[in-house]
Amino acid sequence: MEFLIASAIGVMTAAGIYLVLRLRTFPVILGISLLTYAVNVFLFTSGRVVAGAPPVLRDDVTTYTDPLPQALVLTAIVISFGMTAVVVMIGLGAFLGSDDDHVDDQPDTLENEPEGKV
Amino acid sequence: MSLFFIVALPFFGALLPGLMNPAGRSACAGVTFTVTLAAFVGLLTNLPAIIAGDIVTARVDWMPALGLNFTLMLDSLGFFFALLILGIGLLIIAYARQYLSRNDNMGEFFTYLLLFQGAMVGIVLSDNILLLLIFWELTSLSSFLLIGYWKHLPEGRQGARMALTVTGMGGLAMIGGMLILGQIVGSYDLSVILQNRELIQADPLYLPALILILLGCFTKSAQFPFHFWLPHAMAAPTPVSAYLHSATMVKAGIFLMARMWPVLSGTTEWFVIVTTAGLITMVLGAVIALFKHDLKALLAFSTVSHLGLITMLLGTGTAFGAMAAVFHILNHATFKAALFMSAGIVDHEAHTRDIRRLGGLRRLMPVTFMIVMLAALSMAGIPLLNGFLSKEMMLEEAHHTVLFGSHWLVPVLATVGSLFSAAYCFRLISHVFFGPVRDDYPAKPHDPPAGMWLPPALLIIPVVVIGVAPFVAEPFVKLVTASVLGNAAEMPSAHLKIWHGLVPALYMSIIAVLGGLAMLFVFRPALRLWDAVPRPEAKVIFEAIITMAVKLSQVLVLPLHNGAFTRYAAIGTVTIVVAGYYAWTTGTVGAPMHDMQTADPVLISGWGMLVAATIGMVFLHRNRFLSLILMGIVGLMVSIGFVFLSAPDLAMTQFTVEVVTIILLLLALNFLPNNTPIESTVLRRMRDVAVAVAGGLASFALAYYYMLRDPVATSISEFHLANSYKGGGGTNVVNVILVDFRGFDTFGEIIVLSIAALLIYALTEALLSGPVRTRLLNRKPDQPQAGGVHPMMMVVLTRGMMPVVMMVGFYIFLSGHNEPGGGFIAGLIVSIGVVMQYMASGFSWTSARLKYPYHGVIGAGVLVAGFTGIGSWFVDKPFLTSDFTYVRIPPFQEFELATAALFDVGVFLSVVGAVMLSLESFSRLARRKDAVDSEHPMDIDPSRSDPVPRTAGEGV
Amino acid sequence: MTRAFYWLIPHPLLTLILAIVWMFLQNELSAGMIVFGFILGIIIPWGTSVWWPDTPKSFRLRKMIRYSFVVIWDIIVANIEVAWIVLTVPTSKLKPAWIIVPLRLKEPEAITLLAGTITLTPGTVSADLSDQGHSLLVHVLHTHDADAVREDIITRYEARLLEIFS
Amino acid sequence: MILATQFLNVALAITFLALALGQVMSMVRLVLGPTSGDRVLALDTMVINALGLVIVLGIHQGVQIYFEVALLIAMLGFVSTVAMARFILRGDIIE
Amino acid sequence: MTPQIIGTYFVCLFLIIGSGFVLVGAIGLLKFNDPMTRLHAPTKVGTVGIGMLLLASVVHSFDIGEPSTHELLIMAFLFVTAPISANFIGKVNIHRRACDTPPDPPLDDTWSTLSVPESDRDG
Amino acid sequence: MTHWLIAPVVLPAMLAPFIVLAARYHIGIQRVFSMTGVLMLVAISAGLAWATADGTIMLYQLGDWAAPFGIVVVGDRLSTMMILLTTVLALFVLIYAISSGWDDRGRHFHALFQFQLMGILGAFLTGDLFNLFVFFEVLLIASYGLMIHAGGTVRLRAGVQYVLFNLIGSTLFLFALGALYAETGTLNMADLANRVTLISADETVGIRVAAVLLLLVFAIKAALVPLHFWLPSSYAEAPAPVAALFAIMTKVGAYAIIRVYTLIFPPDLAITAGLHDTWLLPAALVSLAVGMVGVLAAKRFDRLVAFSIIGSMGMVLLSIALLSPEGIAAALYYIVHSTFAGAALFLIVDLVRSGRANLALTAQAPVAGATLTASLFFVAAIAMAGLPPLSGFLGKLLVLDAAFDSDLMVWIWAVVLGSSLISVVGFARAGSVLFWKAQSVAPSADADPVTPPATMSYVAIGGLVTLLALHTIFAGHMHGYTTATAAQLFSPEPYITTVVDTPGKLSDGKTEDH
Ligand code: NA
Ligand code: NA
Repeated sequence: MEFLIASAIGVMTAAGIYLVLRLRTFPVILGISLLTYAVNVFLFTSGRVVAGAPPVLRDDVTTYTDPLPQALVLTAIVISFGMTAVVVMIGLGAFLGSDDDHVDDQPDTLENEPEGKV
Repeated sequence: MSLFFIVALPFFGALLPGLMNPAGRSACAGVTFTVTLAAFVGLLTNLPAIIAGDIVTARVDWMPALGLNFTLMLDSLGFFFALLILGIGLLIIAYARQYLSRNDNMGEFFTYLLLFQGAMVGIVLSDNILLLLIFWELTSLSSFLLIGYWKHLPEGRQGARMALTVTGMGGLAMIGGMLILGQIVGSYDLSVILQNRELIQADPLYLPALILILLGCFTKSAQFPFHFWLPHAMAAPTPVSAYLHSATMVKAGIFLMARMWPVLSGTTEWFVIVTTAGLITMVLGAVIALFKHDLKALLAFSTVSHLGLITMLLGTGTAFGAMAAVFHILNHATFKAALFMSAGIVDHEAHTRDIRRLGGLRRLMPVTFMIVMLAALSMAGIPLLNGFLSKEMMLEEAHHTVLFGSHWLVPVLATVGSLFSAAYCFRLISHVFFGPVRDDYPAKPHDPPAGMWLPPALLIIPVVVIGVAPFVAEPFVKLVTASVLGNAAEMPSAHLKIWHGLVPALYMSIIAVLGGLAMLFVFRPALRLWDAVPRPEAKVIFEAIITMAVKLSQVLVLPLHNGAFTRYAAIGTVTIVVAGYYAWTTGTVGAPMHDMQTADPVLISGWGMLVAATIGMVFLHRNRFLSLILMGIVGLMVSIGFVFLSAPDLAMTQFTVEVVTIILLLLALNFLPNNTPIESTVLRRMRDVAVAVAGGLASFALAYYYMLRDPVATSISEFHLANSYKGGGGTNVVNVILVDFRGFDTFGEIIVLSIAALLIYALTEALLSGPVRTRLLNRKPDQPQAGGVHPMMMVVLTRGMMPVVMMVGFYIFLSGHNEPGGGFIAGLIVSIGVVMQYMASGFSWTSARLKYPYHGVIGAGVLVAGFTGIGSWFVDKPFLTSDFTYVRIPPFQEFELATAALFDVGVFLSVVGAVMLSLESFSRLARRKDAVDSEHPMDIDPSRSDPVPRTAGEGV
Repeated sequence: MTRAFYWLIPHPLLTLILAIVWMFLQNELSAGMIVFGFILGIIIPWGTSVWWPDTPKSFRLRKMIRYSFVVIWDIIVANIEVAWIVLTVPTSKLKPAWIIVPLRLKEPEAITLLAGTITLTPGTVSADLSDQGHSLLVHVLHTHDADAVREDIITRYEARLLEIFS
Repeated sequence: MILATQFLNVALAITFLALALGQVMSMVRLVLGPTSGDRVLALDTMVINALGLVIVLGIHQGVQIYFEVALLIAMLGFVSTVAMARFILRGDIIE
Repeated sequence: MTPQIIGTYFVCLFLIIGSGFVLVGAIGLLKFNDPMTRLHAPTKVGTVGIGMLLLASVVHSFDIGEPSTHELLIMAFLFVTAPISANFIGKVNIHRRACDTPPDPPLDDTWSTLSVPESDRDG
Repeated sequence: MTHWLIAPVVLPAMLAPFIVLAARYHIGIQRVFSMTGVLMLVAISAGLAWATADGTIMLYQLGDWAAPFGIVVVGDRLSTMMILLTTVLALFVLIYAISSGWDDRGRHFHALFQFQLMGILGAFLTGDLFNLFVFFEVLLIASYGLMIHAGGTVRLRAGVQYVLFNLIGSTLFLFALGALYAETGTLNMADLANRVTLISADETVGIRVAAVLLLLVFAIKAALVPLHFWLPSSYAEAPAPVAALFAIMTKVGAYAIIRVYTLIFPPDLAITAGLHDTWLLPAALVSLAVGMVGVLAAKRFDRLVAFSIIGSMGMVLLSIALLSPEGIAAALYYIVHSTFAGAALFLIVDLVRSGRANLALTAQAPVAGATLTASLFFVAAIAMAGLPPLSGFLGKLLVLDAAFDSDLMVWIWAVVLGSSLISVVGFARAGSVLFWKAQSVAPSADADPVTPPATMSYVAIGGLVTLLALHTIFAGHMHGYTTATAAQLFSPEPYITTVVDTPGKLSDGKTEDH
């Protein structure tokens, strides 16, 4: 089981990195999302990984999975959701202004770029 | 007067000229003069102590831990230099008042001048070498301002930058040297350092320290090979040249060599480096000076030459050499300042400084002529003038100096230097003042007002007096020399006198003068020869070096920082992986603590889906919509994985967040191109694959390693499990951690979400009020649109579901503390319920029915959460301390009332507000000009209209 | 009394449904839950009534319940049929068809209910509505007699719905 | 009882297998397409199958704790399907 | 044969029926070669399949002594939302011309999905 | 119980939503609230710095839970010094933002500004690593909002890169936290310090990787080469007051490195040996070089300043990497200096910008107020380039002095002094082109008359310059304080015992559970 989880993390990380290295904003954002999944699972596995032992207290149960990483991942999911929303919006704003969704600065835009336009 | 005042007066005085600017030019000059005079008088009040051989000190602690303190010391050497600085300063100020034109900002000029003056005085009075360094660099900075004073002249700007660069470089080197010195001795106080000659010279770091310090001195004093900046600094107004390059700035290097003489000199290294540099500079400067046509350039190179002379004298390391150096410093300051000011007068009157366009001024400007002649002859080394005396001493010293094992090298070169020196002096006199009066001067020259010629004239007095009666200066010179020598050498017995007898120096002197005269007669052929020989042009080389440095730095830095995010990310990833790999390989790998758990078939199939969808995303990412679907599957599988691994809360959060994220991305994709073109090369893609695989392997290895091991001590979550019910009142430990144990994290988290929404809103506003707006309003959909904007079935369903969704949301909220759920998930559920309305019934129809300002909801959420936290202050508990109690109201069962629930209400509200504000902002972008606001939630409603038979002609 | 009742509970049916949903959610049947469920069933419609500006005038609950049983039975029976088709009929032999159901129903809710029923009962999927809402487009998975299917829909479902919403 | 439990385990295994196979087949359809409608449909099917997985997991582990998860998937799972379909139909999913 | 054991067998039965339907839904999705026919199988066979699993869950909960019926709520949601998904996917297929174009409606001009205002038609 | 320690977080956190809620259409009211809030923050921070100056460790247990089970906020010399620095900087930046009208060029400036402060102050105060992550995210997301304030395509493009790079950084942070938790089972810094000592020498890879990942996370924030690439364009394109405020953001990274590498992984800890000295020091030297070479290379004024920030961070990190009390003391002194100097320079960039067509380093006609601007630039440039007499020079001396015993001493000295020269040349070039050469350009006839900057703008910049001067004049006191701070960092026992041993809610049961 651990091998499967770890390899899933690895695959998601690799795919995430590959997409982050693409040239357009949209795949890069998807790549970041994949990285987020990967790291959330990683963070989750930093506690005890147990199937069928949710951390909800029951009278006759003594084994629980580690609740703390779950709380941390919850926070992380929420935060990365906010971040994703923001980067999508900023990327969209940049695209709407220039009709170009390259994530790298383009040489031609650098040349005659209007400085610090308000 | 306290030394502090002497140093501080120019600095504080520097504020005055600027303030006095409106009061007029004389007021500016007057206040500057007064300040300088005050400092000068203050200095003189210390004369009795100096004569008595005392050392005046003053000290204030500044950074005692570093050993940098405001420690001042006035001995005869410092007194001598301070006298030159302030005395000549007074004359320069008077001269400048006349020299500067009405277009020049006088307040600015005198401000800079006083800053410079203060820095110079600071150098010569410092008893702490770090403090000295500060003043040292301050002279570089203030001289930068002075040289560049005429900002509109490119030469001025260039000269200023050259001076700053070269002297600044030396200064930086000197920092290193001084710090080493201080580390060797254990103190940065000069008075301590000067006591430790043996310690310093025995230290292995002596040579580096020496070289670094000498770099500072040589650059400042324009010694070969750093001599080139000085002539270019002549672009400054003449008062500046006269001040900086005769008496002050260039002498700073000389001063420091003299100051450090007791501890640094006397070694072979010192001797070879300093003497050689001085000798070369002396000869080279003199030769170049002879062939310069610009009066100030000629004087500048002559200054270079004389500084070389002094340097050489200090380099010999003998007491006599030191005394000769001190004497020549004095003499050079007098005649050179006079010459500079006279050159300025000529320039001022004739409107040119080109020797070739001058001549015959003897009759037109008799007073100036007299001044120049006396000063120049002194410089040439003609007897009965002070220059002769020190030059004799130099030749005498040269005669005894053995360099590189050669007995004749130094004497011959010294004579050659003197010869050329005499030659340019003679050329100066004859080519400018003798010969016929011309009729093509740019302006008709005549003697200037007394205000202008008086200052140089005053300087001629010591030139002549010392020249005739050297014994007048002897006590003073010996007093200063004693300071230079310190404990390192005995005071030489020799006296200052005109006639020493028929010594070799006399012959050398005669050869020099006669040879100089001869040079004047063969000047034209020599000039042709000089012009024919190719020489490196310092300015060109310097500019080339700077340009090259700039180009090089641009080549090094700019392509790397060209905004290529993907490269940044690749470099970052590789760095992280490599650093992690290094940490791994340099550590020891612990053995696994558990066996692997068996993999359930469910897990395997889920894993397969996840991996397939992930890899699918990579291969199909060019189809953006498809990759979004695949991302949905990845998210779904992760959720299911969380369910499998006993994390229902996570699964719910992941799932709902996924839904909202997909909606968000779809809203954005509406504007973006639907496909990503192939742009990167195969090679690049292979690089990316390599980077990605490395990163993937790394995260795999880490996850696998950690999962099979336990923490080094019991996890803190045991406490949470044990006390969740007892202390937090809930059985869902995850929720209790979120709202209680680590409620502070959650507080931050909702703030992140709120900021995200505010940001998205603000950006939408900015876009909709900017140039993008018109484009947005007029944009056409990039693909054909289907009919049916608000499909009836969807509308009916969402209407019907709304109350149920609300109820489920409420349920999830309430049960959160004990079962999976909570405010965050409830918030998302309610938001999705509302979004369903938006999607079904349209933006305007739905907005019209939602009266809640989402800003307010967000704000209220954060405030509710915050005030819940603050509430605990009133029972004297820390922020976010929870409390709960069980209540029983029939017919309800006993239920729990917890402050944590109130906190969760805050979470709920901010989530709803944030999600809705974000989505609303996104969808506002898509409002087109021709969009018709719908009155009804659905575009088909048969109950509103009767059927119209298709065949019937009478239409709607 | 009646006015007071309707003032307090403007949507009694919805209130009832919500109360039942609440009980299901809580997985518990107790006095407290019932009371609380009804309270929610009253409050939530207040807050969400802006979403349904024009609700159907009449609705016959008892007929609706009977209708539900019919549909559930049809779902079970027809599911087996479709499963059989999926498993046994080769793709090449499959005879899909479009059929058009002219609507006598007027209320959006009724039409939605009909369309949902058609989709849930196997073999048919409601795909679209005509642009004025007077015909329903249904896709049939496998039939040799499209008209029979249409007739079936009209008599078996639409007729009942007409009664429910009249 | 032991027999029944064994039966249950076998039945659960079969169910898991069926759900997993269902997922795989849906995934194949998703990748094959060919139309966007097919892909959205495949996603929708996978969401519903996932819901099944959650329920069966609950039976398997004998806990009620996954009810809320299943409820959410059932209630909101169709939202992304609808959103995607709307995207294909109109481009703009909120107009 | 206690009620419990009978219950357990029922659970098994429902599970197996359910998984059968789930499988059939997926097979239909994979097997048919026309988007509209593909739509049939999962939207309802799958639905019923999951319904059976839910039923199994209900019976099982009684079996293990923690009776619960809230699975019925899930079933309700599933049955209410499935037609909407199907409707939308059908619309997508019609809009994208992924299937045979349906015949025109008898009473109205055209189908809602195909009724595109002139201005939008060449978007 | 005193609640002052949490006030720097709670006050802006409550003020911001209040501004959003109540005053979002009234810029005047927003300004009043924002300014009042910042003034109160300055006062509170000063009070806290005063209270901890004698070495007191202040502890605040959020939710009354004892560390390590709950989150604690800790005030020691270092954290209170940093919050005081932040709030003072914020005050002048806010004055500038208001006087220049920047705050009114987009929505929600003041709310975002307060949130930004909350994030930074929280990051300095928290004693919990995951909570540090949360505050990092708060300060980052607020910074995104401020960075793209007022929009504009170029700014948005830069913003995308800034956000994306930081998202990678956040991901890395979570990896590091997961690794740390897996290895130690705790998140509290003091508790971590205790627990890492329990790790045996034959299974160190886990903690080593965690430590190095954490270091890299902070290195990204601190713009350490080669993780600095996000900085130049985002700082250059950000609105001036925002860029000025960002001067403190890189310091958050530096602070975190100091904190983590003195408290949790102190230099004498065997299991993490070789991580900081092998990596950090050379990288810091390269940063310094790259930054200062960038100053020479820059073709635009704003880029030049951005590069100087990278260089100054190189200086800070190099001093930190020495991981000696002297080095940390020097680094802290330099941090204060470079924060004010960098902020002043960015505000000056704005003054220059407002009168010119663009910020290219080419001669353009001088504008109103050029003389005063030029003077301020001269002073700020001197400070940044590390020339006497300002604190940059003293800081440089401190760093060089601290580096005397390092193995890489020659390298350090060579790079510090060499890069200093390069930056001097770069700043001189820029100043001479912008302010001197401009005087040889006649103003074009069709140019719009530019209104000179508001007096309060000059007051803001002048205030920062004055702070630099005070930092110089009272260098002895400041350095004394940073030395004391460093000393406290290098004997962390009081910190650890205060945090871990102070009981909280249900602490009596603690012993039973353990
Ligand atoms: Na698009
Ligand atoms: Na573990």
